[in-house]
Amino acid sequence: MSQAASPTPKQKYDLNFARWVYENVDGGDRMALCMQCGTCSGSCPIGTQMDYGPRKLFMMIRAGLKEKVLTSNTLWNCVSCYNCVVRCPRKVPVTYILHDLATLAVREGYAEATHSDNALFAKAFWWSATKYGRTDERLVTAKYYFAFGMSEGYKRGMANMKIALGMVRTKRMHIGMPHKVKETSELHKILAKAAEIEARNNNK
Amino acid sequence: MESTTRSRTILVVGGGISGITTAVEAAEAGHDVVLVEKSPTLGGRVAQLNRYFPKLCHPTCGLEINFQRIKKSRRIKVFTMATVAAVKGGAGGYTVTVKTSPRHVKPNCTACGDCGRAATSEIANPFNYNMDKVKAAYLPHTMAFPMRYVIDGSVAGTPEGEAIKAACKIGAVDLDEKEETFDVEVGAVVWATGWRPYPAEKLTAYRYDLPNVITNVEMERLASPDGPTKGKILRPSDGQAPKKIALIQCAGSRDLNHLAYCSRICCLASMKHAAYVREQLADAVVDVYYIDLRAHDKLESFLLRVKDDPQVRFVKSKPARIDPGAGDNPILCGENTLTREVYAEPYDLVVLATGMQPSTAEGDMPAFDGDLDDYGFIFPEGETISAGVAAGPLDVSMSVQSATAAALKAIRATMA
Amino acid sequence: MSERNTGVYLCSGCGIGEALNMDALEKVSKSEYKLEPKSHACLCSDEGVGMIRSDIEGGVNQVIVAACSARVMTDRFAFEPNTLIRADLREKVIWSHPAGDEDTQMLAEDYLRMALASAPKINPPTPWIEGEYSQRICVLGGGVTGLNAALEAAAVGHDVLLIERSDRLGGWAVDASKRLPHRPPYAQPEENNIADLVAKVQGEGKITVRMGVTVTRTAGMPGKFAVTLSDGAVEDVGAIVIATGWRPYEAEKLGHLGYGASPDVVTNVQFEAMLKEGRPTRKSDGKALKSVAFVQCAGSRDPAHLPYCSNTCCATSLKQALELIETDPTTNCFVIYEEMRTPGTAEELYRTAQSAGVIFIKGKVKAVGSDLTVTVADELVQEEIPLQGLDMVVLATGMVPNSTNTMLPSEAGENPQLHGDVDPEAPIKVAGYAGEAPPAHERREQVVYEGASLLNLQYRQGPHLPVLHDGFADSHYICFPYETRRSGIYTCGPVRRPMDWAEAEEDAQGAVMKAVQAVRSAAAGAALHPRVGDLSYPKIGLNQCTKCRRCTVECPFGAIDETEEGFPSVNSTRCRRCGTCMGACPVRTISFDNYSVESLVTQIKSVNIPDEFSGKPRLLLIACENDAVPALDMAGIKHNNWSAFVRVLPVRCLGSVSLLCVSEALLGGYDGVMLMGCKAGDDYQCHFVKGSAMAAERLGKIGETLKSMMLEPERVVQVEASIADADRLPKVIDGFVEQIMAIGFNPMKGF
Amino acid sequence: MTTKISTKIISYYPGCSSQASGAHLDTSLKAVMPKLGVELKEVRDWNCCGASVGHIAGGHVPVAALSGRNLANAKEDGTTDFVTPCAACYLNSHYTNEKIINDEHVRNDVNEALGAVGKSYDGSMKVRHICEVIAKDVGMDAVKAQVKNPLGGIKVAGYIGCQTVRPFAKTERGGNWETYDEPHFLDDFISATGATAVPYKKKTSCCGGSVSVMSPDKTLHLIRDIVQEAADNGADVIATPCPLCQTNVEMYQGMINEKFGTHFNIPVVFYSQLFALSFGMDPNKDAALHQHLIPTDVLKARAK
Repeated sequence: MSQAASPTPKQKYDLNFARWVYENVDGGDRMALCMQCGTCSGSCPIGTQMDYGPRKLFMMIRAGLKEKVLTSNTLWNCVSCYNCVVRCPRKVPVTYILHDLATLAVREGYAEATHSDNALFAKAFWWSATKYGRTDERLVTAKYYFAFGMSEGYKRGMANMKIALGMVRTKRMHIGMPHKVKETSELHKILAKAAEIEARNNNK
Repeated sequence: MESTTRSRTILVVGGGISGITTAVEAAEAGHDVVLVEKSPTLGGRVAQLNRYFPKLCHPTCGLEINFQRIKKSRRIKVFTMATVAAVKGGAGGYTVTVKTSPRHVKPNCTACGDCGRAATSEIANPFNYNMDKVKAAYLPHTMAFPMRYVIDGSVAGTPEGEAIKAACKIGAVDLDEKEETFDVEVGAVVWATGWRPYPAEKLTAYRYDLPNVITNVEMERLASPDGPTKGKILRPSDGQAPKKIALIQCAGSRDLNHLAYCSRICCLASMKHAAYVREQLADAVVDVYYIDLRAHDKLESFLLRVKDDPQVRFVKSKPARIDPGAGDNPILCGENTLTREVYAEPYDLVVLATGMQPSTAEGDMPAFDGDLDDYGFIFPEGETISAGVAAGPLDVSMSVQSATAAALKAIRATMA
Repeated sequence: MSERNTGVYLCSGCGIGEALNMDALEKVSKSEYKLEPKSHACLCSDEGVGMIRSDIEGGVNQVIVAACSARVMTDRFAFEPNTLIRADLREKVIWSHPAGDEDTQMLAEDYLRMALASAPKINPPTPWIEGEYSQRICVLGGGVTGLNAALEAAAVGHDVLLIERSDRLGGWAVDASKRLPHRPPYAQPEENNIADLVAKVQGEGKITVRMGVTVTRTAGMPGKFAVTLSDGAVEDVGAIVIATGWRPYEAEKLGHLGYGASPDVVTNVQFEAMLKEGRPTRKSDGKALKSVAFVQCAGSRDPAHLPYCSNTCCATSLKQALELIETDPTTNCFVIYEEMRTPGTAEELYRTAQSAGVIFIKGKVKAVGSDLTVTVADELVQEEIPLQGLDMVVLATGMVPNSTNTMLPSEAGENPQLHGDVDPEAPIKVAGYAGEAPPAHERREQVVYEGASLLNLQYRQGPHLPVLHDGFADSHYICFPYETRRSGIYTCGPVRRPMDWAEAEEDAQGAVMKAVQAVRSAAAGAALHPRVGDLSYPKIGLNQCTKCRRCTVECPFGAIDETEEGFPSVNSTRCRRCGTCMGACPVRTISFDNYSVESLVTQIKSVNIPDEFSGKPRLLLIACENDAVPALDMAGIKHNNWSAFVRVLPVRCLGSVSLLCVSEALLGGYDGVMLMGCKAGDDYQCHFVKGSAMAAERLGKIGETLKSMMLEPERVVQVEASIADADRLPKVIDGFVEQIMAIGFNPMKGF
Repeated sequence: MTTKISTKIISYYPGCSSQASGAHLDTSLKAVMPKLGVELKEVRDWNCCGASVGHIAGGHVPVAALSGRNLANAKEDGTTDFVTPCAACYLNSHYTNEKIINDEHVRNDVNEALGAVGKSYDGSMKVRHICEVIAKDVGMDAVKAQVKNPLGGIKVAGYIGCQTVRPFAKTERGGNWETYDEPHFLDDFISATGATAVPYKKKTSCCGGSVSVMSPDKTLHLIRDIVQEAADNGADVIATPCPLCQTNVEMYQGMINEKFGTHFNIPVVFYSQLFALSFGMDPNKDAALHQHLIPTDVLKARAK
């Protein structure tokens, strides 16, 4: 997806944002085929917790309501179950589109996005994945919890302490040095290059 | 192959409303017609309908007229339990191989019913979409034409079979009857092979396996005086009259995972079903779940008539799935797209408006060697003549229109 | 006709022999009618039929078969040209009444008597064939539908007269850009091939094209129509196909959608013409179109305008949007709709338009400003949204059928016209049964037709082709879409139903199919639908005619005209043989060779009427053979029983029932009479349009007659029956028997 | 008796969870697969696939590059099948592989990134879920042939979760090996061990995935329903192929009991652990039944 900032509609049904989404969002081209039947929002396991749901979100994209779309909690409540994807009568890859819109929202710095659980978790996750080449659930969770700030982090940590200890006891969470790939430098070279390409793509 | 002998005879494949229409229209213009139907009687799907929209009149009325026309005409030769095995030649001169499967009852049957009384075992009743049973020796239905009994092959070689044979005073029972094939020379072939309901079990999210989830064609039988419930709309699980019914539109249609096209008739058929329910059950509520309500031309007024009923409600939503609920009540889950409400609504009975799939879709028509479109319809073009739903998703009136046109095309072809 | 020689054949098969006393039945024929019957254990067997055939060779020319219902074994008992009379001892006797029962036996004997009694009154019909018949087919309208109709008729060997009121062929298609998709994969607009079509027609030798003329009068009947053109020419044709198409709904009436507010608010028809000329620009300032809104249902589906859906507007807007996007992919196209109607394979076009970027907004248009701001109550975004910066607004106006020619004033003078449907709010008025016929305007429903009639039919019942409530000249019958109420005249294309190009092409073929049948049947003196091939026709004994005009008024098909002297004159090839005229005639001087008041009354009278001391009432059930009789048959097939006191008399249509049948029955001692026929009213099921309505109308007047006979009016009733009433009718009949028993026996008995 | 199977070598990508929450899946698979004639050749120096959140912080090319490196390494190892037991790893690796095949931009970008260390990848590996390999390549007869200790009488609810079958199981490139709503492979696995697969309609209901890890408050009710139906249908254990499902459904039962007043305590195991047990292998060393938060005594008791 291009990271060049997406255009902001000047009025309702200004199609510049919709067209940008069609072209730049993974699966966006098929989004044009949405006929507003509601199957996606209806088949979502936690659709009730979404403010708009994918179906209405897509209509709002057409209507040019960019800000509402990128601050929508719908982006963050996707559990990636892919029910909507396989049931959509128009074969719109809903999940992929939501993932990319989420990424877009974070990139364009909408607070609702950058402060979402997912964004913080993703940050922690990516840190571990790229630093060590493997994700260390223990470090990721810790980093994630404390991303909410000291006290909140502690609260969340304690809430799950019982589980955490259990995991440790059953050797499903290890203490000590994190697992990592052998060729860390090789991986870092690849990722650095990849980041460079990503940036280059964006300024196309 | 260049045919030398020209034939003015027209072969019509399929004895539903379209095939019947093509046959009588061509015959009444002076052409001989061979009508081939794979089931034991003519009438096809419309014979299984309770009533037509928008007049709520009975399809058997029009069938009676057409059957009379066939009876009066000396030009139409009808073969039931017959299919077309092969077609050779070209316009003006075809050699068609017809294959008949055993009826186990000879043409001299008088439909006196003695065999039926002698039969003891029962088989699923195809006329009622297997919702009830019939004796192994049976008259397909009271409007059956030709009015002759059918004996199920299962009784052949059994004591019951012998008893049935013995019961027939005029020796019309032939349990040893075998499949037969014969050729006919015709000048034109019209494909009026019709449709079948899209298999509801393929709509896994709609849980057709639940007792109180039925299809629209089953609803027709439930509402029909000759149906499994003698015309009473009752839920299969407990035989109780439903108080809250959901009609789900586009169950398969307009869905790239199933039928990519719109079946055209389902919306109006569901309006008809709403009318059935409200006619019988004064306090029942009917909820119609839809994407777009499609009522073409004057049928709009039928839609409006149903909309006037406060006990028929409309929800713009394609339900996402059905969950099993307490008391065998299916729970409809989805999003109301006009209110954004995500609902989980229990119903006493859910009717899936499954679409029409051409009988030719699954390639079970070896004799037809022309091109099918992506959906399996036979697009009428060049030498290929198709009529009714074999050509596309049409309602009855449009099918008859198409079939009447096909008769003229066929006459042209014989003159080619 | 040679000396009548009647053979009587009784069947004892299918349990008849076990349930009934065959000897007693034979005796009825022998002693009462002096006809020696032959019995057989299975009359429909080769042996049984062979017996009858050898008798026919031996001189028998009228066959009475007392066996099963006339609806079965028709291929076995087929002895044309000899007349065949069938008495139903199976379905209507032994299958619907207890075996070995005295009353069942009496019932069977009476049915045999009815058959025997009618025999002398039934003659083999001699068809009406007179003079020259034209095989030529007249096609009215030179648009897509008419051009196809002309080519199709020519292709099956008929000469064609093609009449177009304008001075060019092709109709709207000439001003249209592309066609809607109609062939697989149904996804893309198709090239407009109207020019080739026109060329084909002009190159076809069998087709005579007359442009710039209209039809000023049409006289005659199928096979013998004389069509007069505005230039005075008179043309003989055998059948007429009306393909006068449609016109757009008047945009001037769509002010609420902004029409007139700006030159850049146009109709889909105007926009189509603009597209044909290349990429359209703003009418106001010639600027390029960057943003266009298409407003659906502009007039259609609006009770204040057109109550119906015009079918083609949705797909047409999609096509027009696609044509814009094709020439400039950056064009913003908005389709504002309430229900997106792309039925059948047109769903593909919907998807094509979506993937091309067309935006669909579901909701009602609240207002269209002169600056082209369209305010929409957006139902999916759930807010009212002003669509701004539009360059053009296209109103998808609906189709109005050209069932009249609005370019001409309506015919001079009063042209009363029967409405296409029997309207309950305006019951059909027929001449009273006493005194003078009321004036014409009281005698008929009035339907004000805008403009001139298309054919100016010189029919007693007016110049117009009856239309349905929505103004389309469509059939009332779902199973028979080409049935009009003027024999030999068929409609197709958008004048029949809103339809697109491809459907109209096919519709033209269908209508031509019917026209071909019409000319061929006419020449053979054979009836058209629904009594296809019936050779009988109404004969009127003018010496007895009182010129009461009831026959001319009541004929549902306008088959009977009036001579200068006011006598009825039958146009036989217009006639559908329902017998409504026969039922209407107060002096019963109208009859068919094989069907007459007399043939009915003799059957009624032939029944044995026991005296009241027997405790056995007799009721007459006059049943329409189209739906009621089959329903009773099926009741029999299901072994549903009903009272054995009832005698069923099948008739062609309740419209053919003369009140004389009823009064004769009561005078003859029947205790009650029930007329059973098809549904009347808006959704009528009568196969002859208004036969059952006419019967009801007449029955309404029998009250006085009954009073004068000192009889209770409750003794005569009419009930509606559908063909699916096999379970209901026995109850209805038994209910009537109880009702009559409650009233008591007919005091006339035995007089 | 044992049926002789020709051994098939596949590249095995265990995924990060194999070294933590999903360790017991890895252990049991490594124990049983050789018996089923499949040699697991671990992808050389494999790295994280990016999972379901990587793109948010990382972006598309880096995430694709992660899978790209794994696939490239596997390719260098000279195998044809890139097989993983983890739903999320399967989803990401398969998706990236498809992109590399079908989208030349992605193909070029990934190869440019890999090029930084002299690697390249052309999309020629077949990315598969290990359950597909067991269901299609191995087959149930081969599994049954290994069963020395049938688990007769044990009632198991087969819970598959989402990403093992959605969205790829019913696609051509995905091998068309299962349906979305009514997959049967897991019940086949269970039955093969001699255990009883109880009727279970929540087979492919969602456990909340990573959202459950992040914000269980949003999704606990989903897990409750999943456990509830298993309980209602009398299951002794729940079996699953998905490491995240296993963790979520197991570790949150306590929290669910607190929140909804239920009394769930149903062990949640992997099909591979049932295999190991039924193959008569060591309940801990091979089946790793000791690595559960909810004790698996009902199974351990059946160890031979």
